[in-house]
Amino acid sequence: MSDKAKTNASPMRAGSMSLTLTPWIVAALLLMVLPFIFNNNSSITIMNQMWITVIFALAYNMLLGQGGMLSFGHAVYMGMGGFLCMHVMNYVEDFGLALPLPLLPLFGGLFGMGCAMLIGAISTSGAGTRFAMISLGIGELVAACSVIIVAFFGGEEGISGDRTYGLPFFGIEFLKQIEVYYLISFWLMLSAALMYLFSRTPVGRMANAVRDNPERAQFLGYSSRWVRFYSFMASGFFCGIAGGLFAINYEILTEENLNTASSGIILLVTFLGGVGFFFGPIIGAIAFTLLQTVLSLETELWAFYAGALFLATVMYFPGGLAGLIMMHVPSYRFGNANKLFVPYIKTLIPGLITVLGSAALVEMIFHYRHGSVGDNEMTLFWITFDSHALVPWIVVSVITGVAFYITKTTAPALKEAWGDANTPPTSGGAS
Amino acid sequence: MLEVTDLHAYYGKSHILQGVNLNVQEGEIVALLGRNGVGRSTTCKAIMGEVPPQGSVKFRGQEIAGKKSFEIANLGLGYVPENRDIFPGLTTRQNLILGMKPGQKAGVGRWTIDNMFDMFSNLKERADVEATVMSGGEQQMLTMCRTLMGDPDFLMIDDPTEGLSPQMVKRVADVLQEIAKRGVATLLVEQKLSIAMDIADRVYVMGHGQVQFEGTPDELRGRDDVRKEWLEV
Amino acid sequence: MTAALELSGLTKSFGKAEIIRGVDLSIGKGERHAIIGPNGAGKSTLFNLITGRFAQTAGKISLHGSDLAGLEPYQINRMGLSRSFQITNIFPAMTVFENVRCSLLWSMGYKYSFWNLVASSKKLTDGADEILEQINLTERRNLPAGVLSYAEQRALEIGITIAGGADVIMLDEPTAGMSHSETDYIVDLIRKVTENKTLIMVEHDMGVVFGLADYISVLVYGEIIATGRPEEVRGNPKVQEAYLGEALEAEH
Amino acid sequence: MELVLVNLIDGLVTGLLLFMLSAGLTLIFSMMGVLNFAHASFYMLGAYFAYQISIALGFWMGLLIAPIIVGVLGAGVERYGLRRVHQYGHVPELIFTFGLALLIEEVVQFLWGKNQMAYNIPEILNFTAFAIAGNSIPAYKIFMIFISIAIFIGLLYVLTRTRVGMIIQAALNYPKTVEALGHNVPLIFMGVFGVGTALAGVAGVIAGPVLGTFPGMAFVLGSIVFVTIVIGGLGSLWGALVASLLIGWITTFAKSYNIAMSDILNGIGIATPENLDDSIWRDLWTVTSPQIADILPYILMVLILIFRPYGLLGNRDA
Amino acid sequence: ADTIKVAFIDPLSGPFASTGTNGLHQFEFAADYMINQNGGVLDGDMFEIVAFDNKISPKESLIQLQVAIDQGIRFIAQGNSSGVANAITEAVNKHNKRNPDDRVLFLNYAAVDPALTNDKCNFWHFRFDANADIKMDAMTDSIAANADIKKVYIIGQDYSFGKAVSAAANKFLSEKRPDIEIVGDELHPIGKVKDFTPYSRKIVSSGADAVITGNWGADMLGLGKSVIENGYSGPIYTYYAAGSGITAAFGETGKGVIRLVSEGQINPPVSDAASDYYNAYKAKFPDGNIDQARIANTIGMLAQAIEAAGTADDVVKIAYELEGMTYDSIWGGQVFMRENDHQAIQNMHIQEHTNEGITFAYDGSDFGVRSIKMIEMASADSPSTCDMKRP
Ligand SMILES: Nc1ncnc2c1ncn2[C@@H]1O[C@H](COP(=O)(O)OP(=O)(O)OP(=O)(O)O)[C@@H](O)[C@H]1O
Ligand SMILES: Nc1ncnc2c1ncn2[C@@H]1O[C@H](COP(=O)(O)OP(=O)(O)OP(=O)(O)O)[C@@H](O)[C@H]1O
Ligand SMILES: [Mg+2]
Ligand SMILES: [Mg+2]
Repeated sequence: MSDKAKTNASPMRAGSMSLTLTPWIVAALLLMVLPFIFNNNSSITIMNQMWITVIFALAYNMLLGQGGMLSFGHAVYMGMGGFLCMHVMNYVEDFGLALPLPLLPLFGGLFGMGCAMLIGAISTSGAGTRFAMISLGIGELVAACSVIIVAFFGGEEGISGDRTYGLPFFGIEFLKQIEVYYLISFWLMLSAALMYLFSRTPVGRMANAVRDNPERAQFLGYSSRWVRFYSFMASGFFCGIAGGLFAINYEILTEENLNTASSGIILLVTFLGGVGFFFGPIIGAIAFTLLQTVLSLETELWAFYAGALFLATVMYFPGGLAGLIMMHVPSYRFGNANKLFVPYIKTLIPGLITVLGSAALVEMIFHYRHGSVGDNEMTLFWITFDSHALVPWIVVSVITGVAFYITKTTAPALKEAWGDANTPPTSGGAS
Repeated sequence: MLEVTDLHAYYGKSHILQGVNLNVQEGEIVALLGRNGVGRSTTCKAIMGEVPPQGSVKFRGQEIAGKKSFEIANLGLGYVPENRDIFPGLTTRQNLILGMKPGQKAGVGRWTIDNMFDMFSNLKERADVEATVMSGGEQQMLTMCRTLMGDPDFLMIDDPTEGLSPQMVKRVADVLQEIAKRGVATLLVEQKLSIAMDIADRVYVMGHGQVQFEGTPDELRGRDDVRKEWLEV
Repeated sequence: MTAALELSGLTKSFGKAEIIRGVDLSIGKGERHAIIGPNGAGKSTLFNLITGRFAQTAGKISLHGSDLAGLEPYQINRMGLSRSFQITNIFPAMTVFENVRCSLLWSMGYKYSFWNLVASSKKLTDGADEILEQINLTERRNLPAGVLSYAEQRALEIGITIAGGADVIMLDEPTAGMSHSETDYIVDLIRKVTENKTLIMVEHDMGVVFGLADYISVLVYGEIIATGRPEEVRGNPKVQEAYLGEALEAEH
Repeated sequence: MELVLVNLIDGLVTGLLLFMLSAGLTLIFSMMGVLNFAHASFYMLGAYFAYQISIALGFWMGLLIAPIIVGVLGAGVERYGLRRVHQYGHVPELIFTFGLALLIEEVVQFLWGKNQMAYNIPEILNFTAFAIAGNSIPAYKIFMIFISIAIFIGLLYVLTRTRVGMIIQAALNYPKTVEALGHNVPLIFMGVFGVGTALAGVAGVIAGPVLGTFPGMAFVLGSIVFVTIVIGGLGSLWGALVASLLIGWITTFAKSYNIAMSDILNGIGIATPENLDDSIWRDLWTVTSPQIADILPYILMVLILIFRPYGLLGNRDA
Repeated sequence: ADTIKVAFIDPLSGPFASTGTNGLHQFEFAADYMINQNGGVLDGDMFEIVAFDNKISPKESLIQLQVAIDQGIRFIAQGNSSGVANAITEAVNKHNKRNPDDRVLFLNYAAVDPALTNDKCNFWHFRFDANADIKMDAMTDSIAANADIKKVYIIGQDYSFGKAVSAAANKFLSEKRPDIEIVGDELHPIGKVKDFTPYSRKIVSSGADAVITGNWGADMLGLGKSVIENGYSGPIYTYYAAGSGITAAFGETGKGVIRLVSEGQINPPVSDAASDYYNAYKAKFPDGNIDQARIANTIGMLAQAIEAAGTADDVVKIAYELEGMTYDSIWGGQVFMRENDHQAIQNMHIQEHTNEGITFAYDGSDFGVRSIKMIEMASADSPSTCDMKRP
């Protein structure tokens, strides 16, 4: 039967032993050389932000993707870890405690885990709406406390410190961004590896089982509640680490680290990357940081594009960006990936032009409507023109229209090529 | 009444139905047999439009392949799914009421709620209990009754006797014959060969996603080769 | 010798409806015991009471001599009792292989550990593959369990239940939805894996019941009206009337 | 005493306004089983459309037309967006509404700019209906009360006298099966979503003049609507009403009477620490009820979820 | 000639975008109108305002700050949210300490938390707005002068600024008019209150003759409208109740009730130069308002300091020039940058929300603010706890 052929042709065994090290080594190398490629301070600052978000998102996905628990208040654990680290940092400064800075995130992790234990004790008895709403409620409460309880949270100004007072670590005082970068990278590799391994342990596996069918898991000797609780704790721990790194990187923590907007964003980030794959949140964090930080340098409308991107992602790639990538694995495995190359170029380039053209139109409308009087000049894609003249409008519209038309006409060919590439080479037609 | 020609259906890339041909005449009980996983349920789903069908499905001469399932249902096809799909949060009675077509008035048609309760007294006892807590067998009865409430002219039943006690199996067999008597044609997917052979006018045996045998129950009894090849392990 | 499972004076009411009305039953070690009865008699409810899914209204349940009152299903499972469900209850998004592997974890002593890697345990992998072999699902190994056909899911359900190696196994209509030939196969399988174990089974297929059971209890309206060897029960006129009827002849 | 009466009325108005939003949401929630984060955005759209219409045609036409436009938009969103996402599961749906909320806010800013809109109470309702001990009760508030009650009755009728409620609930779990019984599930979903969003639109039209019409108005409303329906019990209209009123009154009374934490703590026998200013508990001791009034619903929700997981009048977990 | 870039780090998206965008326009206009159209500074160096969207997030602000520094920008302007200002001033201080080669100056044009020029002051931070205490000083002067006011109600947002306003009001009132009874003093959650009615009830029933609030944005509008609607008719003294749509939204209801304290007199215009400035602005941004007069001062003072220092790169030199600078504001009067704490001292105005005598209205309505009282060089001798460390 045809589906037998399919099963046999796929040697990938879900959750199988092939703990291949290659991606990890590549990732480590990349982390090491990236600062040499993007070597100005702002790139490093942005990368620091990215890696912190990566840890946070991975930790979040331990709940969402692996445990099926939707949390609306996860910023709490990262924030709490961060605040504690900030206090420890200040303690180090004030009392000369001999603590090397690189160990600081550990405190954050433990504190994050402690908070998770406390709240998990009441919230993990269910996974559905109840869990989500308790997390929301707690999130709101903690966020509200952050402005009321000034002693710990420092009000809306937050608390700040200076990372350079810790014990020098092999002569490194963490004065420079690059030093912080390597510290963060180290923790990133360590946390990611640990989180990955966690998903392969008995608790990690049972987290999946409980996500799918909590009741049945009970009849296999596992208490769904405890399984959730352990996942929650582990997630809290890594969130706290991310918080600690945040404290080191920014040397300030504020109400923003706890509020529900941050909690919401991490959900979006994780989803954008793809909850179904371990590496999904990594891609999501990178993409979102670029969007938020780099795109917002280019346009005020960045949130508009972000919203549109989220809509497009859920509608067309519910597996997130990681899902999009993984879609190509079968054709690659069949050795058919090359069949896709030409159709992709034929469709995606005009597709890209369509998207950029539409964005250009949006920008032009925006400029036309909201630009100051007399300021008719605008610059898009390194071209400066008059947004009140007719010509640019016609040019952009025509380019966009034509590109759209080409995309539309070449799309069926791509679809066909796609089907073609995903047919196992051995299978003889329909049966 | 129902005429299926060269029906294909896929789940993703797996080609489950590979050209099924069958037909059901007015007032007839036709059984669809085959091994587990051979695609009998998929055939029903494809007819009902729940799985996209390729090929032709004609109901009273009208092409219904490609129609939405509620449109098909409103033409007079009834479908009793194998998974029961009892609606949680609703009582037995509410589940039955949902079986009625939009705009259908209570008491119009061949069946009333009371008929159902008469046929299956268990349901009557549990009329106002949330239906999902009922026993497996009771749920099975409810699923069938729910579809009957819509007063279909043609009924597809997927494994109606599953989980029923021997006595109830007998009862269901009687009900099926009663249904036929009231002029409803039936396509019956059934595991229990004996029942199917007893009440069916004709049988189809499926294998490899196609119909491999067609004939009366008696003909099938006489064909050991068919039974061996397509019905036993 | 203490019985494997002992029920005394067990009752269960949902609101006003009394579903189980005082059941006394003792099932010996190594016995294969079938519970039969009309639909809605309370067989699944009885299972649910024993496995801790519901709390009993009154009465006592003891497993190997220890009282199960107030224990959660997972605690009962750890004491060596495993069950299957009448309405398929598997992990639909996980692969068939993982379904089985998860059911091996606790019994192989992995508990809530986060320092073991499941993949590096040959014992687990081989154990799971062996079960798959037994339930004929090796070919489906890497498919998500949710896409299996109904009967395949039923087989998986049984696989998950027996995988843990519990010594009391409870099966709720294991062959429902299976065709004759598959049923025969499953009966053989059940017989094989319950060698020297206690089996409690609900089943409407009399062929299966009489083929497998050492003892049969008949539950009608929440009461056990007869218990005994198959031939005794078959001959019992009360049972004939309440349950078997002429159906028996029809089956055979 | 008079003040209590005034507070009761104020709380009722706040509660009913909340109800208008949560009624639509609870309808949608029971259908999708998922939080519609864009609900407040439709509320905002209602206010903006009504503002725009009121400039040309006056407040009453705004009240009539704006909700219809919002409802049609909502139905469109269901038809061309949500319906597609629905098949992927709850989380994608939720993200969809999240993204939609972002987008709507941006579009509103794009069209109307970032400032407050001068959307005001219509002249004929801009008078004091009556006064209690010097506290005036504006006529507009009375008007709000009547509208909310009318909505409640209308919805109650639809949900209890028709099969729509049952179909929605059944289709939440087994849409295919419900369809196979002959019900046009997609149409019903679209209709319900449209009606739900239109209700949010009505709330926007009515609340815009009192609570302000600005791009952040959806955000300010935040998650309180979800909290309401969770407290009330998912999918329960009565629950939504009870919870809305409860929240309305709790917050109003907490704001009106300065209950200090120190009084409560002293009351239960804990003495104020000697040097409060140095104590790390200082901030806790000095908390007063108006400070925390708006987070009380969250506390209430967490408590309710712990002790009554399905909310006050709910009977299931969506 | 070079360009001298000023990084404008403020919210351009999200709920506070309106204030941020309006501020940006005023900066761009001031740089263009006052500097670039007059030939720039030094030998024709032009000003350029580079906008960075910080989404009112301290974290984002710090990232954008780093990006700005990397682009070689030496002047950082920010104003919305004292929390952000606090993060930036600390980050700038650390950055300048750790990277002596590319130091930057922080031009705070609107964050009014007194701490920024007291305990948390540093050499790199300059505040061009009057801080909350100074404004309150001016405000209470006006209240104290009004013998009809016997009872005052203080209400504010529950965060540092709201608390600072309350503390200052209490302090100044008890000094200036011990007979005034403070009939209410409370805080409400910031940005969370949807309906202010219960607060208004308390205010009305307390019999207050005046209300003091530090509220801004939607909280200001919500509180103001609700208080008036529920029967209060006395004055509401406040800091931020003009522009960004608030003036239009208050409209007739707020007339004669809303009084705000700010620097810079818009109505009646002080001079032709001021009128020209405003008209030119209007021509460029027809929907815009000049509601932050200090922005012109900020640009003007920076330019003056650069000229005096003879360099646009050595920020230490420029900072020393700014310290103690006296500057003639286009809005009348002088601005003096105090040496000891980098707090600008300038004339304060009590302005009234009205449609009478308004030359320059706000928000496309016919309402605007008119100066009804001026306090010259307000709080010039106010103390500061600042312990400035100079390089
Ligand atoms: N949603 C699905 N996705 C992928 N494959 C499916 C899906 N549903 C069913 N299948 C496969 O299609 C085949 C036919 O399934 P179908 O349910 O029609 O079988 P059946 O003949 O009704 O068997 P049963 O007796 O088990 O009900 C099976 O091999 C099954 O694994
Ligand atoms: N929570 C409940 N509330 C009310 N009645 C219930 C509840 N749970 C079960 N029942 C009723 O108890 C009876 C026994 O149910 P049970 O599932 O034990 O039957 P069963 O013997 O397993 O039947 P079957 O052979 O059909 O599976 C049924 O009539 C059912 O409707
Ligand atoms: Mg089937
Ligand atoms: Mg049962």
